[in-house]
Amino acid sequence: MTEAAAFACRVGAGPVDGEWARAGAAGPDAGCVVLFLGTVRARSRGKQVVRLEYQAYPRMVEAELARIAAELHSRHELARIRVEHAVGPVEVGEASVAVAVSAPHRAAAFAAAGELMDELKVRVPIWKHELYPDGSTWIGLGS
Amino acid sequence: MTEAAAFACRVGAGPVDGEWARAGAAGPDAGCVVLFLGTVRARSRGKQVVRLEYQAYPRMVEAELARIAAELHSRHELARIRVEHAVGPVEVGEASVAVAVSAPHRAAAFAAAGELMDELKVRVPIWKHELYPDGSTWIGLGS
Amino acid sequence: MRWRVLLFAGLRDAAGAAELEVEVRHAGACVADLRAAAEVLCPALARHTYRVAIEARYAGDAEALPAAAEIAFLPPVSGG
Amino acid sequence: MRWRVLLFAGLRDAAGAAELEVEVRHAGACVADLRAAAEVLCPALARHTYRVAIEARYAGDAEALPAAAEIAFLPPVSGG
Repeated sequence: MTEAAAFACRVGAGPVDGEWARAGAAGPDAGCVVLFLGTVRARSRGKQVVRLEYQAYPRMVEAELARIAAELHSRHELARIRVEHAVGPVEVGEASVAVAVSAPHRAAAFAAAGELMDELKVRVPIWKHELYPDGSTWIGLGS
Repeated sequence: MTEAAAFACRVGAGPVDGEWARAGAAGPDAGCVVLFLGTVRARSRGKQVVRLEYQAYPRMVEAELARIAAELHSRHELARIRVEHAVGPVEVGEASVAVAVSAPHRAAAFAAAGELMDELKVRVPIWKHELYPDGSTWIGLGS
Repeated sequence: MRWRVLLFAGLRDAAGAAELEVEVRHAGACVADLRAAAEVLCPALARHTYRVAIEARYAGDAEALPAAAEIAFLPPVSGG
Repeated sequence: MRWRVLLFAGLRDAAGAAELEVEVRHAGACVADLRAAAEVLCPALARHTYRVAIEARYAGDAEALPAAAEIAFLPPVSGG
């Protein structure tokens, strides 16, 4: 067996629980793992949310996340990066995204996990459809 | 039932797995959870580590963590903070500490989790005994 | 030449289709040409902001369109 | 007056005990007085750096020692 891959991702039916990401990032070479879980809030922009439905362009999600991961590995001393994102329905209180970053030292893991989420939110082709009691809307820039 | 406590901690026999901290911090009012897991590395300061043994002053660990949590709640908009730290033996690859912070927005959760670890490392009365094939040492400032 | 164009989110709803076949008649077509042709075919697209990806990578408006490349029109993303 | 002093980590190993009973004879004793008295009782402590906690809170050397307070001598910490 070679060492676990520096990057891996999963895009599929939700919700995500973070365990795949955490376990894949962990290892005896890494002093720490930072796990980020994004969960669906009961309210968004002042409206009651019933649930979300995510749509994705899976081929490009994987390609774009791989590019982001390569950038992060070049900027920080990291062990492994794992990303999981739900597509389809996700209920309030459930997680839609999990990011796990392991590193020898915690500053790099915290920085990379935060930067990954920043990049994911602006570059990775996934769209959030918010469903309310009286309608729904696609979320995006300016909506 | 009132809302889950803004802060809770556990100090006991290890290893920790992060699930108690993550589950306690999560909630539908929090858009995200950041979980930090500190794990025992196979090498430390150039030496092979067989395992660690942590000693703590539990009463003050809880008091000092509660003070740190109160400071973080006053500096950031957070939902809940959970901290778990192992005492006694922890093997290589196992986690000795878990910190989970939930918040409406991720920037606050990332910042608070990082600051909590920074403060824990300098203020919280826990001591690490590193065991090597040929001896052992207490880790501390300058060691 | 013709390209298959994948549509997502609000763009997909506006077009009423998950993909379009778009033709650009002149040689050496670039991304801007494909946008223009698609918006003639489906005028609702013109009311939306979107980026274009060629083979799963963001492309600028001046980029050439390789034959048979998979093209996607991507409205502002909102994952996370 | 006498105080119970908890010892930890390298300090505990140096003293060969998890706690000490330390007496300060004059009235109005402060943390610095307790350090001095403890280091007379157990000279090995003087070779270590440590902070002092009163009732599970860090205290400065000038702080007064309440009667019956739980005192701890804390070498540099290394949790995490």
